This record gives sequence, C-alpha cells and structure tokens, in this order.
Amino acid sequence: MELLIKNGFVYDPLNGVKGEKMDIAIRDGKIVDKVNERKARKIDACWMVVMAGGVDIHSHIAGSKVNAGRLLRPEDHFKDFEGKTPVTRSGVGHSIPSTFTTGYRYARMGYTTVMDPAMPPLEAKHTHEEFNDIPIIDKASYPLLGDWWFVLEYLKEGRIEECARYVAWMITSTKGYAIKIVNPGGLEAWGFGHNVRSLDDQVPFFCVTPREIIRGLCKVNRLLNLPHTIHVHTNNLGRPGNYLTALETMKSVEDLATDDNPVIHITHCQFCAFKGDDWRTLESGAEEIANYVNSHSHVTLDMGQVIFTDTTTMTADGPFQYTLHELSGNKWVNHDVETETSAGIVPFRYRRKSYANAIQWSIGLELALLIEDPWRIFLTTDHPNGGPFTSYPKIITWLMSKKAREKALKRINARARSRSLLPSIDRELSLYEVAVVTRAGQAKALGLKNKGHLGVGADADIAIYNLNPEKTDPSRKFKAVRRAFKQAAYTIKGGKIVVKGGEVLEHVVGSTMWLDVHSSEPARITDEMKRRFKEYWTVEYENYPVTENYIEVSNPITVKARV
Amino acid sequence: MKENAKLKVTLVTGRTIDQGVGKERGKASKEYAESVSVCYLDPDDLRRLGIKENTNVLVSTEHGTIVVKALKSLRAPHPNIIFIPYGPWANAVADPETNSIGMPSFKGIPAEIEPAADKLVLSLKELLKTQFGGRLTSQ
Amino acid sequence: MIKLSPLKEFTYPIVAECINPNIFDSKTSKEIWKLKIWEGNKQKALGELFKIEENKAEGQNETATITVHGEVSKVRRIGTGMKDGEIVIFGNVGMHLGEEMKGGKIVVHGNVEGWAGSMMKGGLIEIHGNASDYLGAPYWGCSEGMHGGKIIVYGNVGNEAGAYMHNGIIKVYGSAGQFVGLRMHGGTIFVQKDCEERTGACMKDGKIVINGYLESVLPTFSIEGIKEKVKIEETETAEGPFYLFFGDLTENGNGKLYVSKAKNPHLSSYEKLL
Amino acid sequence: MKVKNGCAMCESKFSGYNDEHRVLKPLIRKNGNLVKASMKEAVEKAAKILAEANYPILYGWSSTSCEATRVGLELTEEVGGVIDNTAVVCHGPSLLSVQELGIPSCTLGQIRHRADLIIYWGSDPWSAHPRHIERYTAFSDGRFERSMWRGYLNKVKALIGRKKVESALRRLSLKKETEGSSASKSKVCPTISKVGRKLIVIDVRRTKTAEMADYFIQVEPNKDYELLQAFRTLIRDQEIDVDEVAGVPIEYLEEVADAMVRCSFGALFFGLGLTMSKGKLRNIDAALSLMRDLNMCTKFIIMPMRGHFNVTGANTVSTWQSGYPYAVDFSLGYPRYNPGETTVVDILLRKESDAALVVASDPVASFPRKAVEHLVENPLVVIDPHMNATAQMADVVFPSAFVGIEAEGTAYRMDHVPLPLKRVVAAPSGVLQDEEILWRILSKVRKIKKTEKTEEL
Repeated sequence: MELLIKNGFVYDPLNGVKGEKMDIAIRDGKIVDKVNERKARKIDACWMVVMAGGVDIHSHIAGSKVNAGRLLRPEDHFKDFEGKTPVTRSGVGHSIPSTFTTGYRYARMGYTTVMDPAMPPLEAKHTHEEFNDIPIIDKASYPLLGDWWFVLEYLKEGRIEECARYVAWMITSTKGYAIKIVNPGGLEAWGFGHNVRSLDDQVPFFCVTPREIIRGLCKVNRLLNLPHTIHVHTNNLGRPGNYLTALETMKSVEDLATDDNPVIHITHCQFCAFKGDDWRTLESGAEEIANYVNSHSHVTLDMGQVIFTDTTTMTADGPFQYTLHELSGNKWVNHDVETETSAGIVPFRYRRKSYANAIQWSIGLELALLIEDPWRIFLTTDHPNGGPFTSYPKIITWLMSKKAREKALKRINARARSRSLLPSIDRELSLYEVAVVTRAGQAKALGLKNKGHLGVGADADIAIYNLNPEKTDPSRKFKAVRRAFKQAAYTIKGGKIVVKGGEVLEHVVGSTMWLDVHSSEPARITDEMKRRFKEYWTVEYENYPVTENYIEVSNPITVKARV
Repeated sequence: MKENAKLKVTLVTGRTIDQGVGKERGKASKEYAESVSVCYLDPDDLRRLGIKENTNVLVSTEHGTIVVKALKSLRAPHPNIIFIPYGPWANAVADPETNSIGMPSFKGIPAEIEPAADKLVLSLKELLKTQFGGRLTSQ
Repeated sequence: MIKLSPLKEFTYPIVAECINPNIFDSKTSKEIWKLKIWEGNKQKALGELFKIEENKAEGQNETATITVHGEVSKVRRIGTGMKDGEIVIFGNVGMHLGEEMKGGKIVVHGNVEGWAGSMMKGGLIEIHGNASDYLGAPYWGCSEGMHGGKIIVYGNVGNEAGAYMHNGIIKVYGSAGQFVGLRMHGGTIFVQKDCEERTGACMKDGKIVINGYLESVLPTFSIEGIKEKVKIEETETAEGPFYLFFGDLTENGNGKLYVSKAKNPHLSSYEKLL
Repeated sequence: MKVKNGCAMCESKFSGYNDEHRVLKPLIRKNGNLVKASMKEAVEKAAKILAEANYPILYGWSSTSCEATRVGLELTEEVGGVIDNTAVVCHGPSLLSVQELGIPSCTLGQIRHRADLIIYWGSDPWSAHPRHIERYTAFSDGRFERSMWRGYLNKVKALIGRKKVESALRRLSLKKETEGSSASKSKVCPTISKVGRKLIVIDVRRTKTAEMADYFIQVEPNKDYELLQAFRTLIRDQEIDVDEVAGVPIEYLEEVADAMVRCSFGALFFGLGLTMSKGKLRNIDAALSLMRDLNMCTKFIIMPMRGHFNVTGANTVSTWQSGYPYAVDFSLGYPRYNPGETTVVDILLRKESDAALVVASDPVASFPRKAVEHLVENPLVVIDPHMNATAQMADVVFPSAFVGIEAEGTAYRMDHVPLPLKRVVAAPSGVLQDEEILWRILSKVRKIKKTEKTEEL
C-alpha cells in the first residue's frame, strides 16, 4: 500500500530539515524516496506541519505498578471514560488510563513510540501482557536492575564482566530494552524499611555503595553496547537539597565518557533539582544543573514536568513514595519484589497555590529552557508522576511562548512566582526544537535507528498537525499551537492512517521492541545458578524468562556485546 | 440431657482441606458431597444435643433449613459455634444480605441446631432438585 | 410541571440522569420525550418508558417541577447533579438519587435504594420511607463524602450512612445500621431510634447524636462526660441526658458521639471513669 | 501420572482431571434434558442467548487463564453485559478497602527472606493453602531469616510447652473466667519471649495453623473489627476504657502489640475470616489502617490469602482493560463499576439479569440459595471441565480442557507474580480450552449483531 503526504512543512531534525515544504512517500510501512503519484493514496498536508511520530522516553504505561495504580483509583476513572466504537475498545482515564485508552490517547497526539521505564524483572510477563493490549504505539520497557542481588554481589567483588553477562541474560530473558537504576541501594535497604542518603552510604548487608552501583552498571552498559545509556532515577529523589545528589551522580560517571557520547540519562530531572533545606525553603536548582549539563556532554535528561492537576505518583522508589504518603496523608500502595526492587504508589494533587508545587512546576520549564542543547533534554511529565501525558500540548506551548508562561505564572503561588527564574528567561523553542525534544532527540538518545525521523528507510510513523507556521506565530497564538498538538490532523503508524482529526480510524497492534544481547560467552545457567535461583526467588528457573510467545508483535533488536 | 434439645448457635462456613480436595476432584464427585454435607460441633454442644458423632442434625436459619451430618470438631473449644464447609448445603442456610458490597454474609449467622437422626442428608442432585425445581437432567 | 409515570414494570436497570429539572428546563415536551435513557444495555427515549404529561402543579407539590408517580426502584441517578428545582416521587426509587446534588429539593414518598445524596454539596433530600446503605456516602476510593446540604429520612437507613461526611446534616427519625458516620470529618448526624454497632468508626471530627439504643460503643472511644442537651441545628436541640464520647482514638480524632443515657443502661459502667 | 511437590488439592486436581464424571461433548438442554450436541450447534445457541440478552452476566474467571479472561472481557463489551469474577464472594471487600486506603505489600519471597513476625488472621493456610507456610513463611528458609520448623518440633516434643499453650487457650476461650477486670488481671498472661521467627494466629477457632503458632488469640465471632481497632490504639500507646475486647483481656493484646512493634519485618495474612464476618470490608479497612500505623515504627506488610488459583489474574486483566478489578458493567458501552450495584450476587437478588455465562466456576454451589434461584430461572451457559452443580442446571454446557494440565496459559500468584501454566497432556479430542470456546462464541455473536444491523437498514 502506497501513501504520499503532499506539500507539508516538514520538520525532521535528524536529517536537518527545518520546515521546508516537501512530500513524504511511504511504501509498505517504510519511508521511501518516491512512489507512483497516480496510484498512491494522497494526503494533502498543505499549510500543515509534518513531523515523525512522537517518541516518549519515560512514561509509566504498563506493568504491575501501573495496574496497581489503576486498581487503587476508581475515583480517578469514573468520570473520564471512552465508549466502545465500531473500531475501538472502551476504557477509562484519567491519570492512569486503561490499556486501550492509553494507546488511543497517545496516537491522537501524534505519538507512536513509548518507553515504559520501570519493569520489575520477576513481573516482566505482566508488563508484556499489557503491552499486547496497548494498541497502535510501539513499546519497550526497562528492567529494574540497580538493586538486583546478583548485581550488588558481583559489583561488590568488582567482577564487572560476570555482572555484564548476567545483566545481558536478564535483559534478554525479560525482553527489556535498557538498564534502569532507581535510587541505587535504597530499594534494597527499603526491604527493611530503611534508605540510603548519599552516593557513598553502604547498602546494608551488601557492603556496596550507590556510587559503585552506578559506575558498575555504566561500565556494564558499555561492555554490552546497549543502544541507550543507563537510565537513572537518582538517590534522594523528591527531597529538598537533592540537586547536589543529582550533580554528584552525573559527575560520578564523567570519566567513563568517550568521544562526547552520553553515558548516563538522568530521568525526570525536575524531581531531583531541589535546592533548600526543607519544603518551606525550597528553591530551584535548575540553574546549577543546567550549567553543569551545558559544560558536559556525557549526560542527557528529561523534564518530568509538573502539571497542576490530580494525578497518581508511582515509582520503584519505595522509600520516596512512603515519604510522599506521610507528607500528603493520601492512600499508599507499596509492593516490594524479592531480590530485585520495590514500588510505591500515592495519589497526589499538584496545586497552583502551593508554594512547593509551584516551584516544582517552574523548575521543569527552567531546565528545559536553560539547557541550551535541545538534544540533551526531553519533554516528559514522567507520566503519571508529574501529570498525565495528555498534558504534553500544554507544555509545548509553555516552551514555545513566553506569553503562555507569563499567563500561567500569574495564577501560581505569589511567593513561588517571586522566586521563579522564568520571568528572566526569554527563550522560546522553535517548531524545529520542539521536534527535537518530542521525538528526534529522544529517538537518538534511545538509539532507535528507524524512529524519530523521516529519512528514507525510517518506519512510516508520522504525525501531521493542523498548524501553519507561516501564518501563526506560536509565541502569540499559543492556544492554536495547543489545539494542533492535542489532536493530530493525521497520525500514521507503519504506513497506515490510524487517526484523522483526533478520531481513531483503526485499531492496529504496535510492536514490542526488546534487546537480544549476544555476549561471546553467555552467562551459563549451571546447577549452581539454578540453586541460587531457588534460594533467591520463589519461582522455578524454568518459569522465570519471558518467552517470545508472550509478545504479540515481537521486534527483537540484536546487540553484539564486548564480553 | 434430653433428646432433640434445640441449641441456639452461631453458624460459620469456610474452607476445609477435604472440601478443597473434593472441589478439585470434581464437584459431582462423592468425595465432594461427603466433604461438604457435614457440620462440625464442639464436643460439649454434641453432649448438650444428646447425640453422638455421625448423627444427622437439622440446621435452620431465617434463610432456610438443611440436614447435615454432625461431626466432632477437632478445633474445640468453640462452644455455640458450628462450622459447615462451603458448598450447596451451607448455602441453603447462608445469609444472602450483601450490605451493598456484593458479598453475602457467610460467617457468623445466627442459627438453630437440633438432632434429626430420622431425616436423611440429601445428595447433591436431590438437593438441587428440591431447591431449584425440575431443570435437572437424569443423564 | 412535568408528570412522569412508568409505562411498565421495569426488570432491567434504568439509568435516567436526564430526569433532572435543569435538563427538562426550557425543553418542549417533545424534546423531553426524546431524552436519552438506558434500559439494560439498550438506549431508549424517555418517552418510550415513561408517560409524560405537562400539567399545572397543584396541592402538596405545587412547587414541584417534576413529579414521578409509580414504582421506579430500578430507575437510577434521578436528579444527579441538579442545581435547583424540585422533584417529587410517589413510589420507591432506585440508586444514586440526587448524586452530587448542588441545590434544589427532592422529596420521596417511598423507599430509596443505596447511595442517595452521594457526595451531595447542597440542597435538600426528604425521604418519607426507608433509605438503603451508603446514604450520602462517596464513590468507591473517594474520601470526599457529603459537603453540604441536608438529608432527612423518616424511616430507617442501612449501613455506613454519612461515611466520609465533611459538612451538612443527616437526620434519621427511624433507626440506623452499622458504621454511621464512618471516617467523617465534619457535619452532624442525628438518629432518633436505635443504632447498630461501630457508630463513628475512625471519625476525625463532627457530631453524631444517637437518641435511641446503641448496641455498643467502640473500645477506641473514651467517655468525656454527660450532657443535658445537644444542638442538632440552628432551630433544633435534642433533650438528653446524653453520654458524650470522644473519638476515634485510632485517628486522633475529636469527633463527638452523644448517646442517650436513658436508653442505654448497659453503658453505665463508663460512669465510673468520670 | 505422578505429581511432584504439589499439595493435596493439586494432587487430587491431577488425579481427578479425567475421572468418570468427565463430559467430552457439548450438551444442550432439550425438553428438560441435557443432550449431546455438536460444537457448532452449542456455540450458536450460546451466542444467541448472549446476543439477545438485555442485561447478561458473565461470571467466574478465577480458575482459568488470563488469556481466557481477556476474551471474556471483549465478549462482555460486545454483548453489553456485566463481567464479575469470584473475588466478589471472597476478597471483593478487601479490594474495596484497598481502594480507600491502599495496601503495603510485597512478593512472597520477600517474606521468606525477611519476615521475623508472621500473623495469620481469620485464615487457616494449613487447610486452604497447604504449602504456604513451608514455602513462603514460618517454615521457609530465607537470606536473613531461618525456618522455625525445628523450634516447632521441639515445642511439640516438650510437653511443658504444650501444656502452657493449652492452659493459655483454655483461659482465653472460656469466657466466664476472663470476664470482669479483676479476674483477668489476676491471671498471668503468657509472653512471647522467643527469639527469631514468630508465628501468631488470630481466629474464631483453634485451627490446625493455630496449633503450630507461638501465640494464639481466639476472637469472638464478628468482633474482629473491635480487636483490630484495639490493636491500633495500643500501638499508639493510648488508654482503652475497657478491660477486654472481643472476649480477650487487654494484657494478651498488649503482648501481641509489643511483638508487632518490636519486629523488624512483620507480615499479616488475612483470610475470609475477616472479609466475610460482620463489618466485611471495614474489617480490612481496620487491618490496613493498622498497617499504616505500624509502618511508622517498623516494616510491616499485609496480604490477602486468595482462594482460586487465578483469581488475582482475573482481577489483574480486568483492571488493565477496564480500569476496575471486578463487577464491571458494560451495559452503557463503557466500563462502570459500583460493587453493590454491579456485583453479580446483588444483580441476581434484585432479579435484573436475563441470561448468564459461567466460566470455570460453580455459583450454584457457592451462592446463597436466593441468588441461585434467579440464576437458574434464566438461560444459562456453562464452560467448565467438570460437570458441576451449575453445569447440571445449564441450558448449554461446554466441557473444556483443564488449564495447567491440558491447556497452557498464564496465572497470577496471590502476590501478583505471573506464572506460565504448562500443558502436560493433550486434551481429549473435541475438548477445547476456555479461550478457544469464548472466541468462537464471540465471533458468532458479532455475526448475529451484523445481520441484525443490516436487517434494520
């Protein structure tokens, strides 16, 4: 089936296309240089913006934790529902939409690739089962490895290569995509209700420090040639003064970088850019972090922007979630996973008039605007922690329009307004830069060769927005921009038109990407290993791996490791 | 202790290992029927009813009556508490009140128990027939 | 005034949010006839299930904007979110009556199913029969119950009346089930007759007055004193004497639980602690 | 065939999976009798029943695979029915209070490795979950905590110990003695002095599990709520005006409360003893609040003892597709959830449904009589490996393959760990698995609806 998108203003940063009027040709789900004009189905994109389908590097959309959140919050769903149509399944929102609705809502915004950032290896099957029920978008997930007993034990003994082999085994058998590290050491400590406070605290019973874990896994990541860097949720997340921990974390792997490729991704950075001693004296540490990032090339980050709404916070950071529960008094779910990780869930409402929340809102935008290189900071809300992903269009307008920011500033807590750096920032992102922070940059950081761009050979995942860059000035007409990004005029997935004018036309099944890591001498599953399995876990070794039949549309990516 | 003394008791229904085993073997199986058409009593209560183990008793609540076989409880002492495993027999006398949360009241139901040596314990088929009418097959 | 009467005896649940003065308002009877309503899994027009008559309001319900005549105990969500106007129902009515009601008045000459006045914010619900469970209580998982308004029940109420109540008043002239005023944060609940156990469980604040027999007071309430009378609302006080308990200790609450002294001799053992 | 490391139930499941009661062909009721029918005929009849219904209920799901439940949800959405699973008559109330308070929990291995205090409340794992104690709790060996099995043996051997326990129990159970403050105060209350893992059981009867316990508290029926609240007060060092709660003198409660606060990782398992006795969801409510309080001073987790092997899976799949764990009403074209309104037992008691599909469950045996009466008055379709009581009352019966023996699939353990179910033997020819049967019914329903539409036009 051939498709031709005509006369759109194309923004394709990875190929240096900056809004030129051109046609995009599609055949069999891939982008090609030309198709037969007469035969091909045509889409008139005249006076519209054409971009690659959106890519989300960090959004909790599936798995045991997300589902526990769904179960926890009927009051979040019961007023936000989507009825069944001839092509779509029914479902509910709001902050933790059911699987089908998640797929449709991303597609309506022109997003076609989403990474779920926290998969407990033991419960990996759950994540993949849910992926099968998330339509349209392509997905992948990062297994949580930072507190896995194997890792802690090998790193303690400094046996990086064995560690790498077992990590390789784990990524492949959980069908994962990257190494996720959450509050390294802290989660193991949380097993007995404790936590770690600095990069050099000892993890109880394991005589290894967060610093050693981060560095160790960073080396492992390079030994394995993984497409993405280590994906780090820092220690002390969500506590005032933690911007120092964030800086420490970035510094800790400075020396491991070669030819200024990134070696670490600091995720939802807003939550670890807090200055001050407590919530009253909370201030923005965005400037310090931005300065560091601007002068170092080995780091990428994403925003974790906060939205003023009722949402559901969920991370693998058990201790942090417990603190939030004590702080807010809201209901709390905790789920520790044997020998691997933990998880916590707490509903939370970010309030304009709350000083701390308003500061948090400001920090996210400050980071995005103060970090000069858009290829290093990406647009996320750490869905649903900062707010539901459906609020991305709002954030885009704040990034593109000082006027929009000022409008929002007027309504927030006065003290926070006076402390905010935003009034002093004039920068407004261009559509080109928006294309970077919402797709191109994220695809590059993830090492996704066929995503985030419109070059020949790329997957035909395309978003067309009803926005005329020659007529509308985003800085003044920000409402028009929001409308455009909220409802893509067309979303094309794998060469099929799946959304038109915000309406889902087809329920296609997206693929699940995972890494098939080949190491020269793979981790041998000896009887010794099986014995350890029996000791560490309560499931048989045979039942542990996620077999490929769990994945409806499997897209394995082969990686040659250096061990 | 005079014969056919009536006792006011609290009825508790629940799982037993036998019922579990019976259930898995197949609800139509004899094991199952036998494992759930019984009633465990405190030895003192048996004495007060003036009956021995394996005598049939009539259990009645405001929701129905059922004949089951009395057994001595190994979990004594629990005076005035009788125990019937989950199953059609227990449900013949269980309290359907859900208090608007969907869950009937299976435990702590006020009940009366009396000896009924002359009455028989119904088989599953007979029980279903008597309770839910002629829909039952003969096959 | 619009008069509705069911055209048949309903077996399947009927969801009729449209029966609401604010929706009927400024609609011709033809438009009202067309209003969407669900019977089981089939969508119907209001007029297919109800006889709709437009006539002068007279007699006891002259202020009424809508009257419903007949058995409508399967009909749910009547008056959901209504802001003003008055609904009078002659017959038993279904669940979620006046859910999230903001103003106006609903009068029922019959019994009411669960969740009447759920999450109510204002207005008045008057029930001349019995009310089932969860009177004024919130939706599952939500901790915002009644925030205002007034519910008067002349019959009995089921379990968990006024759960998570924050403000407003509930008056029950019959008796009440378990967990009256569960986790309430404020407001007033008055029960004229008897009350099952666990009254005021986990209450943080607010006032519960039991004028009849109370099976037992939770061990997590502590006796505070004996009061001669207690104020129910501006115009009304209940004559005691009452035992006054404070609780619930488990939530460091300072809710007040008044229990009639005369009707509850079994609580006299508390007096030695005074 | 031989069964390795399975419990008594599991063994009988295996040995019983093809006994004489096994039906191998679909059955259809014709003039009062169930007679053999072709798969096609049965599917058509079932589809017709569901497609024409105004308010059908689709019930069961807890003893089949998640894959089957997935199809079940799609089918329910298609026919605009209500889908409910057996959680409704087992741990439904637990889910409801979790939705109000949340729940601190973990996977079972975490307990094996770390728990030094284990409490069973209103649950008798020895009877309901035979391998639970030895695999995951008191009698299991973990990284930081060892099994208390040996200690238990010694205790049993040492008659003195036993005497002590029994005398304690006698004192607790014979109310007369414990009534009145002076009497109970005068008695010496047994202490929990033991080091290492401790096992405490709280129940209305001295269950088998209770006999293994280091400490047993016998609570009056329907008084669990008061007992839990009392514990909460004691843990906060607050005064209680009364001398005994739920028939138990305060000293005994203080002893347990101390043990709770002193432990470094506590685990509380609760069963139907809590969810079914008076107070229902509010008993769980109190238990969860107790966890809140305890986690302020130590690490404590709580876990319901789920019954059917995949009830957790049924809740999980339902939640990710519809947002709600059970009692989901699709009659308006989107998921609605309101236990008490959309729960099967209530619907049956209010006589609202007009057809039912029952999958891998036996409501006729497990629902109260009044509910069953309405269930069997209307068209009834059953999919089950067994010819159970419900099947005997049905209009259409599909014998299906045993999941985990003759059919593959996924099940979720009570701690939400997904486990693959393997296929060890082939199903008898003609016997399909639940998933497949449901698919055929669904596609037939779609055909029927299409023709209806075209007729309308």
